[in-house]
Amino acid sequence: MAELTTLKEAVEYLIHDGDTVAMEGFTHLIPQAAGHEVMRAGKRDLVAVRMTPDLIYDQLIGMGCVRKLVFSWGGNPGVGSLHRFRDAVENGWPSALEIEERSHADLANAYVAGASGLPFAVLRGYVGCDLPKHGAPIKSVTCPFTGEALAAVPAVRPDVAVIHAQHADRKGNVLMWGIVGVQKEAVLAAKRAIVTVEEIVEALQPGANAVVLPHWVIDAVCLVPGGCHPSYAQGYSRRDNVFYKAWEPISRERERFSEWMERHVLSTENFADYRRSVAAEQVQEAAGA
Amino acid sequence: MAELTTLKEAVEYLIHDGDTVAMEGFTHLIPQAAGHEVMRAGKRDLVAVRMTPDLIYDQLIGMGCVRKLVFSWGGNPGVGSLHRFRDAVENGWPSALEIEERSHADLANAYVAGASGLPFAVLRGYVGCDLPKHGAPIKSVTCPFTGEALAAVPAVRPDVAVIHAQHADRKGNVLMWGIVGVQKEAVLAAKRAIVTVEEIVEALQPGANAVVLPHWVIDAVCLVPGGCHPSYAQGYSRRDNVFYKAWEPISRERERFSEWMERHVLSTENFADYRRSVAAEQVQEAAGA
Amino acid sequence: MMTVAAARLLENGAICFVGIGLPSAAANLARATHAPEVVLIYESGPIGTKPEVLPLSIGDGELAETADTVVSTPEIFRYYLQGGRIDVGFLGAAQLDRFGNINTTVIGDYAAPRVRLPGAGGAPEIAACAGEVLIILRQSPRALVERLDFITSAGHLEGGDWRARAGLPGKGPTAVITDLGILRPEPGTQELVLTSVHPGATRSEAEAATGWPLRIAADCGETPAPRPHELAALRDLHERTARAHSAA
Amino acid sequence: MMTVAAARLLENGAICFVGIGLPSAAANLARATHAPEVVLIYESGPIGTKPEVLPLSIGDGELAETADTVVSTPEIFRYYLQGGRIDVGFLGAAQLDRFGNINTTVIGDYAAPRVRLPGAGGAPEIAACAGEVLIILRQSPRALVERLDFITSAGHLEGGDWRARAGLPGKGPTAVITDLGILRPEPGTQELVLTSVHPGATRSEAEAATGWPLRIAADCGETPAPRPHELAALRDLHERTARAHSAA
Repeated sequence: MAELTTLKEAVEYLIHDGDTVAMEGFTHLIPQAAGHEVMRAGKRDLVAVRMTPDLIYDQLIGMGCVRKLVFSWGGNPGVGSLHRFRDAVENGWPSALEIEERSHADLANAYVAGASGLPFAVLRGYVGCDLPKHGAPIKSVTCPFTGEALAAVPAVRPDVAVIHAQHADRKGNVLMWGIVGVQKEAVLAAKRAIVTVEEIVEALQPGANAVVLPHWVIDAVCLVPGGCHPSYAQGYSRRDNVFYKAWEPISRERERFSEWMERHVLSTENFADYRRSVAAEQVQEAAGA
Repeated sequence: MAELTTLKEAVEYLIHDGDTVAMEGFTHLIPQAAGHEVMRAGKRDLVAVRMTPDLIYDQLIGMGCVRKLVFSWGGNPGVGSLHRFRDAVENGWPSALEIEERSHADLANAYVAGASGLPFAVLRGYVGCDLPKHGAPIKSVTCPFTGEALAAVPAVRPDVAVIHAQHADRKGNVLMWGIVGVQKEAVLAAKRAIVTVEEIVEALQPGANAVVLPHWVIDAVCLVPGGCHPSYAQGYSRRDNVFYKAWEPISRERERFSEWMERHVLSTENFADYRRSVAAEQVQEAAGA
Repeated sequence: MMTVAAARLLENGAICFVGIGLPSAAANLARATHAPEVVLIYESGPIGTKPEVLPLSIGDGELAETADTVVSTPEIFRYYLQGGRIDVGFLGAAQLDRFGNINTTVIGDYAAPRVRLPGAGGAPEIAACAGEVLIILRQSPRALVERLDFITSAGHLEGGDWRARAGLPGKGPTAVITDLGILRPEPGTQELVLTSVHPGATRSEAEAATGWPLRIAADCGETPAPRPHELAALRDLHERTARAHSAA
Repeated sequence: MMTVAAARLLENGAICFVGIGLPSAAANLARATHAPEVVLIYESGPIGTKPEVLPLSIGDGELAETADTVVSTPEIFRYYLQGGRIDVGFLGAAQLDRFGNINTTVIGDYAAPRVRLPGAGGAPEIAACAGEVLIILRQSPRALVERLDFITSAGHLEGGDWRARAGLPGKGPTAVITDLGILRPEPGTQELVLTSVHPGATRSEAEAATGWPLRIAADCGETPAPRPHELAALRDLHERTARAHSAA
């Protein structure tokens, strides 16, 4: 049953060290503020599931919060590599990172299976692909009617799902629209759910391709306007492509990354504070340039 | 690729004797006009799939169009029995009717599997239930990860899906809202699709819980206002509960049923004509009473 | 009384998967009285629906118009029911046996039935997956039978720990509400025993209206009489419903 | 030339599942020129999207705002891709072998990679299920290799009738468009051979830029030069894109 609360409280009470956490959002509505709050709270040993790790998991990994990553596409979209992810995989910095690498179709189906209370999903996938040879937990199942062999993949059932949405009402019913990715499935597959939102509204007014999550499948709703930056919220903001590009040099070297995270994330109180901190630095740099 | 056409042409060219046909609509948006057109065209030996056969299949069965019925709940909702269905099952009139009886959860999953290009679906179902002993094609599958035994059911992959929706645009993109049932899955599971609509609009404007089916998954779009009567179209009409109750005495006896169908369905040109015919009789009866 | 007694068993805030007919009446009465926060879900897709009048069918427009959201039928069965999100499944039955197993398929032989009933619908999986199951039906020796002609939806099947051994997620039937009283599974055996008699009915009436030798629980009492506000709410609901459906 | 040549291979009206980057540029160029009715689908969920500018990410807002509809990611992969509704899958690649198999996972050893690439994304199942697959990449001996370090997405795997034997629904790669020319699988062996050389490039350049002994098709010709309207459309697209993304 959803409670309206601060993000700090939600993270403190609902995410525990060692939890399997799915922070979803397919390019759109990525719950970056919640990611920061996990770093501030110093959560450790997380099994982090996400189709596209993106900057949010690059940071979590670089800050040493993650023991194992389950993912299907690990890049900085339109820019290049996720350097903190690569440094962890290639050099074990800041700590060893176990990876379980799957495909988009697999993880999408695995969330569906999780939401459906099934232990596994069946798909036409992985034929000829090397991933099953390298730790992807893919098995085979035979259709009892046709004899066809199909891929079987384990369901994803996170302890906690974390998403960002446009609206919630005061009861905690949540509304999102635009590219909705696997967020509905992630929430319904999870034991607990945290949703940050752009706005609390009196009544939800679902429009085109809207997804409504009833308040009783959600544990915490937290008002965090712009909480998905540098990703975007349709109707509220645009994707900050400049920040995605800026992340490349910030994340490339360990020292600069750590300094940046320390200054802007760990030393700030919340996401609004963080964004002021980053903006102030940009002004400073512009003045210095 | 959707063509705007008459319902008569659509049925003639897209439904063939012996086809597996799924006419879906869960209480709402039942494609009754299309059902009548199939009877007028004298289609035979159909394998008719529908979760809730309702009046539409009671009529198709009574008119001898159906060889086999696949279903999960066969009643006149809120009223009682489907007499033509029962007469066919119990007495083989007007011809023997093979039945394949499943559960709602099964058929819903079976359509999902069909739409997903899978030969079967997995569900937690049928434990302790006698249906598998009586022709329901239920098998078991073991989760390769947990060892759990789950029910496996064959996908539904109709030759033709037939649905009714509120709107289409001129390209044949289709929009429906309200209770949307399994119609999306039925269309995407089928090789061909016919959609009757309340209205052709310039541009679709999807609202709450709208489903949009792109024009290229549909073969024929036919303008048939009120084509789901006695079911209803949210935003256009209300469920005609009086007609559902009136169906009870009409359908109870073979002779009265056959006369009624002959007079109102077979002797009329199209659905508008049919509705005028039924309305005229009601006026007559009211005058006589 | 049956509807009132059934309504009372639904807790405020419970997530309830509602069958059409008697269960729907009881669930909506609960919502109109002590359980305004109950979340009603119908298999046609409406979630958190708040109908002013009782629906005649499982997919009346009223259900969609007053819902928090409407999802597809597959989603209701997959994500909500099978996903373990339902606290209470509220079912009717044509026939019931002493272990709460339900028949809604056929009376007589399946291939040559004496009476062909509508069939399974959503019931087998509601009975399997809901956290617990409430069953509401009128009592008669033809309804509460020694042996079902057909098991559509499993209750406690053979009794005892059968459900746990079969790996079913939900607890199964926890109460059967009839026009004469309330039956509950006896801990251990899971056999339905009479635990409460409605005012005006007697234990022997209940026994006579049961097709198996009905046992009476040691602590069997009388169901508290309907209170004025319950009766008023039920009357209002039925009046609104009658008006709406005759106007259609 | 690479983008123009790739765009030309997309038929008007085709249902195309588009990868980000070069495939997206080519598909949108096709839409701006000879194929206004092409239906573009991105794995993030937009169907029939008509972006004015090229998206930087697979889920830019522009894609949702200009789409006929947006569905969930599971629905895209389950109902549309796996459901057999896609005519053409349009993919990029980091490494490619002679049978059109793709590596987008690692260069070097998986456990201790020399270069860690982003990984599979949607490609393995697009390569498996799309009616046919077009691949676009820049040619070099490090990109077109004798042996992949990792097979992410199967083309014709070991060649010959491997796909049919493996039961894959789609035809697999039918063309590889590079900056130097077009390679197509030779009927029978399914080995990629050079079937067209772009104006300004030569056969020997193409051979030198290929890590296996590239064979030249008997009927290998020259790719028709880009026409003015193609170049204009491509320039417009890139200009609009640059303006939009720098303004962000």
